[in-house]
Amino acid sequence: MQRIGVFVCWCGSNIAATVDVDRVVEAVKTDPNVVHAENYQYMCSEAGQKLIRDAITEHQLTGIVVCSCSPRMHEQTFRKTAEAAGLNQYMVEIANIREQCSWIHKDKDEGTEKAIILARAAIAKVCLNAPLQPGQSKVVKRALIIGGGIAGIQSAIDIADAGYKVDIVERTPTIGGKMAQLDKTFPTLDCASCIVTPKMVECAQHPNITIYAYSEVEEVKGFVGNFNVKIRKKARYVDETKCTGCAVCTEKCPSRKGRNEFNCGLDTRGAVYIPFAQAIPNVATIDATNCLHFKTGKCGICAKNCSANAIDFEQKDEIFEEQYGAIVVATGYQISDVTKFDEYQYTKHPDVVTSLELERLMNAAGPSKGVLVKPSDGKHPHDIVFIQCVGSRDISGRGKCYCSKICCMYTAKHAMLIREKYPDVNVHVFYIDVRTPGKNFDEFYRRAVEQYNVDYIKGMVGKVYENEKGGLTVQAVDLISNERVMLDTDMVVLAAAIEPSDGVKHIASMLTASIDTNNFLTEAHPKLRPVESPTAGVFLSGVCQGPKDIPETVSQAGAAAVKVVGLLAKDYLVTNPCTAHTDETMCNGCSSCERVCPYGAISYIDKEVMDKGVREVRRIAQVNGALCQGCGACTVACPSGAMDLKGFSNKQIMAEVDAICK
Amino acid sequence: MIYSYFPGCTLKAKAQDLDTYGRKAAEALGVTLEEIPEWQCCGAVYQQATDEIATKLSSVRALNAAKEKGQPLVTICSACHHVIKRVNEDMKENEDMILRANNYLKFDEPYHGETEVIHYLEMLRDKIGFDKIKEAVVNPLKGKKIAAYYGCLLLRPSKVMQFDDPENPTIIEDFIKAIGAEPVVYPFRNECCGGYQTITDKDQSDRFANKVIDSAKMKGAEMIITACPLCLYNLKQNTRDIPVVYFTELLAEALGVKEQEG
Amino acid sequence: MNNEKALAEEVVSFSGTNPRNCMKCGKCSATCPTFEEMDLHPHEFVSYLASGRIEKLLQSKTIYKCLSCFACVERCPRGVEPSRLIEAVRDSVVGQKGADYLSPDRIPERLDPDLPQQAITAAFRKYKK
Amino acid sequence: MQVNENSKEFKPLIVAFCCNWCSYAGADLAGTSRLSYPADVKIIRVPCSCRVNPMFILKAFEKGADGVIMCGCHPGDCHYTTGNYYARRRMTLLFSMLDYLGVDKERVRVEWVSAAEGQRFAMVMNDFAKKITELGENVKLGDIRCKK
Repeated sequence: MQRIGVFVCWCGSNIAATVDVDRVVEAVKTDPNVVHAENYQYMCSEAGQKLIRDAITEHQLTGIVVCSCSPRMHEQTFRKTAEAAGLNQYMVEIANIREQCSWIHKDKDEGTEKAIILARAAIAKVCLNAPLQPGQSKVVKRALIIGGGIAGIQSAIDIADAGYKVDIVERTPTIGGKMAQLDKTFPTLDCASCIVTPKMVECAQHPNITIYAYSEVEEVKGFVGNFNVKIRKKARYVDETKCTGCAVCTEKCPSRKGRNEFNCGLDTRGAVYIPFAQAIPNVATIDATNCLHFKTGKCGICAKNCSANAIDFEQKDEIFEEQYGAIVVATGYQISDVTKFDEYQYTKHPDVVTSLELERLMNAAGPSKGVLVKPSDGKHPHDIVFIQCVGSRDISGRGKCYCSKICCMYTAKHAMLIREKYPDVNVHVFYIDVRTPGKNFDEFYRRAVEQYNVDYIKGMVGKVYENEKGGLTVQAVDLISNERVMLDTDMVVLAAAIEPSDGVKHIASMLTASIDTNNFLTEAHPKLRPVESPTAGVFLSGVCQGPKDIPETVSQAGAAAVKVVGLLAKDYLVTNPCTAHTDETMCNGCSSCERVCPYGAISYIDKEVMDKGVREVRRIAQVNGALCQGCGACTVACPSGAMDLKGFSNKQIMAEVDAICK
Repeated sequence: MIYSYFPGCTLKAKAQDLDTYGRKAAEALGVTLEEIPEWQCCGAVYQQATDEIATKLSSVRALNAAKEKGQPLVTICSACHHVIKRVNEDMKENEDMILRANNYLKFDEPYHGETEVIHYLEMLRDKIGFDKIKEAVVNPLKGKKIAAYYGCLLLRPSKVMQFDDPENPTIIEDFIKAIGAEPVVYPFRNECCGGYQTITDKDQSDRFANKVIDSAKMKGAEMIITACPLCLYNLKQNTRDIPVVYFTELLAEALGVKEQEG
Repeated sequence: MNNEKALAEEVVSFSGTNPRNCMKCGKCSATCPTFEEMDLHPHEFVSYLASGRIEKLLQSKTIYKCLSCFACVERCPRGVEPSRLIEAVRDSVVGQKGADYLSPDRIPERLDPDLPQQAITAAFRKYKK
Repeated sequence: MQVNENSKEFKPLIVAFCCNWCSYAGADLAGTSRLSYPADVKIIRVPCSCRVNPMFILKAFEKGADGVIMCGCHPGDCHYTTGNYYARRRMTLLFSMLDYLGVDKERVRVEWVSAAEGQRFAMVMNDFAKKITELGENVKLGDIRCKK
């Protein structure tokens, strides 16, 4: 038999005006489990709490019910009160007789009766409560960053500066990401390389940062504070510790057919290559699909020319394991497929390029050494057309439903840079809306129009086609004048939508982190927890969470780092004790619970159980208390009734139903 | 292989070439085209309004006839193909249409879009295979630069037609390669020739046709082929110096059956 | 005014498409091969109908200029399918008694011996009750 | 179904399962905004709508409830990401069995109410209570094992 105390709060007149608190006290006293009941003006006040503490000691209460405001308001308060009097804090239940009773009812009889029923339901529940202890789990003081673009770099540096070890796993041969490919950045027009390469160097030299480039995350197990991650270090066929980055091999390599990814495929590279001069780590990589040695067994010119003896054709992929307390996803973006929009002739005409390709064409380290030329004939263009929103804001199924956010600004940047460097080139921009929210952003765009005479035309382009002169004709409508526009031009630049990198879906499922229909990772709360994934211990940095520009990415990367540091600063994590648990004698190991668990908290073990005098080994579900968030999905999925939820057990809820329906 | 065949009114009258060469070539490739008995005109235009039903019934009849034989339904005329394919889609998806059409037509068994509708070109690509055709060619049209003219009806709306990439189709180009000639890709191959305006505004359709022809010529085409009688008519009206023919005629020629008695 | 709105709504409803999905990018007009022949353009059709106006559209010669080539349907980023709207307006005009755009007695003078049947059938389907 | 003769005075018994994160907070907001709904509605707090076992609902009917409503976060907004989707599927199954059990389908309802929708919460409860009042007293679901 439990010894329950009931405390009815007046909340001044908030409750007492509609609920006869004396009657409630008298009514609950008839319950055989209730040994004490009283009411007071303000239970949450210090005096009220003292009342509760004293009653717990005096009547040796095993549980208390407070009839007051919403548990969302003061449950914590009264739990602490109980704890202070030596009662387990989970032996407290709240009957919400303010928000869900006195405030919405006018009739005092009606209100009082409902309050009594709500109190009885709470009493019925608390009688079945069990003392619970919040658990503890250890925190490994090391963070993993997936992705080595500007987002990953910034998060890594911030975490490392706070004194924690950080590993960056990057799938390409170098860190730096998309930012390293850019020419200039808006709205200040400073050189992208000049600001990102020093950060890359800082990463490489930081004592707390380890870079695993040309590597991929293979498997993630464990949970917040203690992730166990398998990382695959792909074979470069070059010994990283020996390679000095002298690049002699890259010049001597006779195979020149490799697609130069760094230049968006605008030119080719050798089979052994360093993506760009400032690559980190600055070592060569052999791409086996183009390498003559791997194709024919002959060649080996690179090995002959390597004075450091770093070429190793026998190298194999290497898989190793590491423990982490927190994981930051910074997988970034890629340009979406523009070949689906072939009314713009991207696949048919070399002078139709994407904006990222234009970035390379304008970059001093790019295929044309920074001289803007037409890819078709290497000649100077005299007229350039930009088309915005290619594949963005598209619900037809061909593109992305969202606004890619950065295109308006980089298009204005391109237009301005071209007009600045080549005043003889006419630049037209076809836009639907110009979206420039951001510090100095609209001013920047207006400068392109007002100072640089960039011709902005409202209206999406309908078709681009090759004309008799070998150039391109752009067919559109100027929606302001409502007239047909037929423009002969030399180049067309498509501001293609951006989308999350293609590997992100796989990474998200390994992390059990949720993604939305566009493959962007979901944040725990869109406003209040924007850099956390709903999965504890997983944090989001950069475009993997949604389209954003460099300043925003860097701020978010910093924010994610702070959250990581906050986690790693703890030695132990306190875990919510209201978690699911299995009755071993009833579980039949069917895996129904595992399939519905959004947190991967359920695993299976073979365990010897004693059931009705028989000892046997069974497959049994096991809940990891550190991962379980207590939603209860598994409890209903369980066909044998073995799974239950502490704090909201089947019996407790049934008891509440009983009490209400009495 | 035996397929049900819907020739359509134009192929029986003004576009007999398209039909006869198509049949001859099919025979040569081991395909029998069985004309649907008592077929009726498809109406030439797919009516998009949601309450439209009367104009679609003849297509449903043809579709059901093919279903009863358990054969795919082959079309050649691009207008017929467009109409029948879209009506078939309606008969799969549009509950209201399914109910009303079946109530009216009272087949032994209600029709629910079961028939597979394929264009003759799709039959060549998917059922026979361009590789097989290449092997069957006896008179390869070597070195001939041929421009494919798709027009609008075969490709759009691509969600329903599922014919090829609507902006960058390759099926007729692959066909041209299979018969040994050289395809010419040009920008206006999937733009409208304006054929429907030929009765009401001939100037306009002439202008559009010239755009298509000039675009093909610019890329060096010596010949234009098409699957649409109306496109053929319209293009032919506007050019003297470049031949415009049906694709079936070239196929029959390449297979060496053109001059055979039908 | 109210009648106009009701008619516009009715026409939109049997067009089977929703002009309110439009984001006013103008790609339908940009891609339309007949743009120059039209007095009101595809994007205007969408805009007018989205705001419940139809009077001007009923008078427009655009409804007889649309080729039903479906370029706007294919390329609209919002799935609005303007050609459906134009067709729906045309249907509501030629559906009126005596409003045929094409009458059989005007045909012979235009008849060319090579003209395919489908052109005639199509013209009647489109322009006559 | 029994038609209660004193339907004017009939006070239905309604059990509402509300998820802690959205609907329970929505109910609190209805309270804070003083939006009234009948006192016949009694709320049971659960962590998530997916914690509601259809058995709980049947239990309520067995014990004499006239209507049971389950409220959760809007689809896509679940605090636990997918909980309300599970709940929705389970409830679909339950609905398919209600006829068989002899419970009028209209006595069970599923609604999505967010933490910001106090007004909606009150509206939903008023509407449901009205419906149940119209339907009158429920036939008590008997436990077959107790019958001799």
